[in-house]
Amino acid sequence: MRPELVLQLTIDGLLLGGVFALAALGLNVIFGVTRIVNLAHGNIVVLTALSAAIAFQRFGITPIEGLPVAMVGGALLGVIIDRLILRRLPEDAPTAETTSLLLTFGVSYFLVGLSLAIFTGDFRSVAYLTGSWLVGPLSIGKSRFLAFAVAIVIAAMLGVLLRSTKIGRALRAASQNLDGARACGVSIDRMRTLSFGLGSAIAAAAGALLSMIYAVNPDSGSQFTLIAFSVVALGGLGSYAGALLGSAILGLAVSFVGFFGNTQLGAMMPYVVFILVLLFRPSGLLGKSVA
Amino acid sequence: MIAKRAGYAVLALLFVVLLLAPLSGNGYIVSLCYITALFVALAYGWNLISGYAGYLSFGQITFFGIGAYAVAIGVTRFHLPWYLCAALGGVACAALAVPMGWLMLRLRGPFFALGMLGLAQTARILTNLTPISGGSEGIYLPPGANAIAAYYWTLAIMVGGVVLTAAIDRNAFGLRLRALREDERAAGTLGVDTTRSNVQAFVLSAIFPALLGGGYAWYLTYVEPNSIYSTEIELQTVAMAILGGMGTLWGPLVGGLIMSQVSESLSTRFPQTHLMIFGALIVVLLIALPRGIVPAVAAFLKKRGIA
Amino acid sequence: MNVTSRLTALAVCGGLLAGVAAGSGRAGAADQPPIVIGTTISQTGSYAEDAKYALQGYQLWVNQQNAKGGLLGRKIELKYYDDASDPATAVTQYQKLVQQDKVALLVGPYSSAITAAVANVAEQNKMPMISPEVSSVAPFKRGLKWVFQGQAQSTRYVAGAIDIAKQNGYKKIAVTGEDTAFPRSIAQAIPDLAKEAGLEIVFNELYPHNASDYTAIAQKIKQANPDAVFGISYFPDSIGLLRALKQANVTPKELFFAVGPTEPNFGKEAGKDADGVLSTTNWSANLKTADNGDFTKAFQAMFKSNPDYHSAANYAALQVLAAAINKNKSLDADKIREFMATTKVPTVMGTYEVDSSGIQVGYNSLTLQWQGGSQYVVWPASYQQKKPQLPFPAWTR
Amino acid sequence: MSALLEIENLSRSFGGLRALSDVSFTVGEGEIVSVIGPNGAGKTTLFNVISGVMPPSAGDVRFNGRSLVGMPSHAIAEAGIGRTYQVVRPFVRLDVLDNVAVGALLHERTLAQARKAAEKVLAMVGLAHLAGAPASSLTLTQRKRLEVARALATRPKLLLLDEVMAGLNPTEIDSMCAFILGLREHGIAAIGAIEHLMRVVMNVSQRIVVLDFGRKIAEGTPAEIAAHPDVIAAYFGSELSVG
Repeated sequence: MRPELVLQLTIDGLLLGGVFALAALGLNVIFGVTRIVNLAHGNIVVLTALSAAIAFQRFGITPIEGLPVAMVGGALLGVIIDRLILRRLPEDAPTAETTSLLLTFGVSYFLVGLSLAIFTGDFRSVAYLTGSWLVGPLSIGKSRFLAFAVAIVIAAMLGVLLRSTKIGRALRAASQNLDGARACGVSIDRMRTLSFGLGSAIAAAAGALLSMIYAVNPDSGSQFTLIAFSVVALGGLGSYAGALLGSAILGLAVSFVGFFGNTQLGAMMPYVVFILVLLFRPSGLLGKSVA
Repeated sequence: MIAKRAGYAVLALLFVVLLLAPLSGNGYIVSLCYITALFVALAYGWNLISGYAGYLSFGQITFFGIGAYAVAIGVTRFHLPWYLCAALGGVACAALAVPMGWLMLRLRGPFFALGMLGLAQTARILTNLTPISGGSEGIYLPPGANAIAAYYWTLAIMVGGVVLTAAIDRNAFGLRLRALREDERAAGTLGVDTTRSNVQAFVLSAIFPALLGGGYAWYLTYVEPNSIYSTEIELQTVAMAILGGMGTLWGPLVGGLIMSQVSESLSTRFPQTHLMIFGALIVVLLIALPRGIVPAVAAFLKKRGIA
Repeated sequence: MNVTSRLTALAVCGGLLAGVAAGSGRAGAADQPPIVIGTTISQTGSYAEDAKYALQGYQLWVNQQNAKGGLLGRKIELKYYDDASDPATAVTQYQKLVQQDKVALLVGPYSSAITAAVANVAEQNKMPMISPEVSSVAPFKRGLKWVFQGQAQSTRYVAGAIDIAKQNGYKKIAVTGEDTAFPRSIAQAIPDLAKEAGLEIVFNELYPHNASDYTAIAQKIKQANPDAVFGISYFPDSIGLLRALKQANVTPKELFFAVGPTEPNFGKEAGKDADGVLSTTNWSANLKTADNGDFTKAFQAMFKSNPDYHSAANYAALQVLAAAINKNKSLDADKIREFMATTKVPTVMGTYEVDSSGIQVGYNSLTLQWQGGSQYVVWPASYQQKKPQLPFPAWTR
Repeated sequence: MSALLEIENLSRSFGGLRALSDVSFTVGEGEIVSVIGPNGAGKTTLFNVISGVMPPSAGDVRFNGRSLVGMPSHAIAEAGIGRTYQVVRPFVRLDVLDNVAVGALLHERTLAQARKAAEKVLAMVGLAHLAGAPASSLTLTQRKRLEVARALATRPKLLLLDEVMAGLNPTEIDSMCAFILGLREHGIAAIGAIEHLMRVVMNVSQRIVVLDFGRKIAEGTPAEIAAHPDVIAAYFGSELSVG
């Protein structure tokens, strides 16, 4: 086996991991604080990707230029979903988890329908930064590299935000111990809304960047949700370094298994790794154990 | 008391109508009844693991797929009668569900739900890769008047679902499951073998989709991984059981009857926007009646002193 | 949104009741009720993208024919439901069309998988049905009597790409594609065709439906170092594969994607990278087939876009149906079936002709190439609009 | 003859924190032992380990001479150890009778038989009149009783009572004391974990084990404990001043 091939597969895997990480970071923020698996997460990614494609094709706005607008839009959507829908959920302890899961399932259906009504069922993508830099025998995809870099920047910014700001500390408190945080005067309601806004803004950023890598249509959302959740489970809840590590492992698994085994087995990796990790290390690689 | 009697009368009438529906000779009515019975029966199966044992599953379609392939392969490759293959598929899934349940039930809450979803995706890809399944080309079954036989098969399983659930409502196993759903740790301390009861529920709940998948293959006359391991079928089933009322005897029936009609009407009347409306409907109903329709109606009747 | 969704839900419930009430009072207005033709179309779900073009083909023909006075002096109405790309839903809807809506005639839905399921409805009700969107021959090999293939067989899709490789002396071919029924039926035909042409298959692996990534496939193809890459792909995976090949800097001399790039959208989504890509169609605007010029012009006028081969095949299916009705001067199912099974009919697709199993033998495939932002027929030579430009240009063009 | 329950060098740590450290003591048949110690002394961890909710980090628990380590909690219940939880959590969507019937199922085959057995237990704890009520409608006192009833329904030889007195008023405490003393007549041994309420401890227990920061600092009869200098320093001092 030639070393440059292994290196190339490693680069491919890591860059793919960057793509996975983008989809996962926002979900991690939301799940960490609210313990809600937002099944509509992938739909927000796709909705933004489709908007980015239209913005590029109609008005020549590149996804990078549109990134701030996309993030504001995503944040708004997240806040709306929380305030208008999830907030209405009666605090009925035994079924709250199930009901919230089902609510986001309804929201996800709705967003698929909405995207279909706006964008039709066409697959769209942005033909921008599609090439790669050639370094000797190696090739590094431009848009993937960008997605990878943005994922790391977002993870780092989240780290700083959570550690060094007042809001961040409140968010962390809320994600670690709801009752404790409430006792310390943190408004859980506000933290929930904030986490939905923040998480959805990141999902929107992911969508804008992914539009340069994949062609998506309104039905593509659930794939991103599932991959994002695999990454979160693998890396550990609430751990942003874990999310990066988890996506890197998944990316490498898809890349190497796909190459040396079979692409179909490679495509199975996110699910298989997800189940195995949960069975043998339920708290994820870097997560704290959940009582 | 009056309400209860009225309820049983409606049920009896419904059953007679369903039983006699094929006599109309109208293929559309048979199809509609088939789809309704299919989803109601699927919802009863799902209700056992998710409603009674409290483990929300998004992956029961795995067993549905295995059942469908049991019939497709058995009929075309081994020339066995389809119902025998469907029954064998049920037995195979029951056996498979024991180790699978033992493993998967160690996951909790959303992890179990999405773990099962991942399992279904894995099963789909593995089916693609297995030569005997015909891979992505699928398997064509002999065409003919299969719908009526598949319908009665499905109807029988649906009735079986009602009877089994009614029995569980009244027996020791059911009480153990309900205790587990409320508080697994406390139930364990009270002597409930949590793993065993959960695995039993998982196995029972796997048999339903397995048997139904067999009928589905016969009904459709064509199986192919993407339309058999269908996330859509899975999620619709879940939505129906939840809207009717999880962990209740009549929830799957009521939810399935209502939702399959609503979903059908929506898709024919609003081809462009029906998904949006369906999604909104789920959200609104969940907010208004978080425990589902059946418990809400029961509470309403109780308040009025009717039941 | 919450309040509105509550209102929407209420409106829906009201609407349903109103619809039921209205439905009963509609019939019997004219002395000659319209001839209703029933079908389903995947307006949502995984087939939605291509199915749209298919529906437009039906709609255009119905419009044109009504402008000419309809059939047998009656207007024509197309009744269609969204089958959501789900075969079981489609079966119910075909039953509804037959039993409830009492449609006079059926035409096929989109995709092989759905046709395979609804064929049984046509068979049981003894209603002849041309299915223009089934290119796999497998469904016909189980003895269907009432269903006919209205699309070119899938094995013919690659003939041009193979011939072009042979003419240019490209020896080594890499084959990949989506592992679903239709691409697989094409991919399976390639080894034999390649052998006949003296070409060598150096790589052959399919990726799953909804594949999350194509990087590994691109790397494998790169390692196999082929002269030509054949991707048997739909639209989204054509884009995904194209980008992955570009990013991995795979540089084949011939790049062929079976059907994805045929869609006019491909140029928009792929940008400059589209140039040089070969693809297959079963129809082109410059075919000298029956009414082809009119068809293209009318299509552009009605939908403000160009038709693709799905539109043409669906249009052609109704051309054959109309020929059958006009010939027999009736809607008699047996006579129409007999006509469809035995008669050659000139259509926009070519000459409709089926063998004893109902498999299409008259229609053929053409090979297209994107050149300067548009597609041109490059094969066969008899229909050539432009000469194929080969080899495929370097990515750093 | 060996004791009913033997706890030997039992330890349990969470991360770096040792919640239970090298604890040993025994309980004889029909004996009532109190484990006392301030909040966080390790009483609940001790119960969790004995009842199989969590495994010990080191040490052994033997019941009738058989080691319980590694057994799932339902098997421990089957062996004859019942327990209540400090934070009472009835199965809220079941009625009171069925809450108890869950425990009775351990020895009864059918639901009807289990319900009949549960009725008897409910009569014992004075909740018979509430059998049909939803568990969610009970008051705290009633929930405490229900918790005990559920555990009794498993027909234990040893009952682990985690803070059953907490939150009760003096009359209720007296009747609970009488109830616990009555257990002896049924041949049931008990370990009660109690934080305060020295009066109760002194009256009810035959022996007392004192835990502090996960260690056993004393063991003996009520009289011995009351005179133990370490206990007075670590525990009674504050208790007496609080009153």
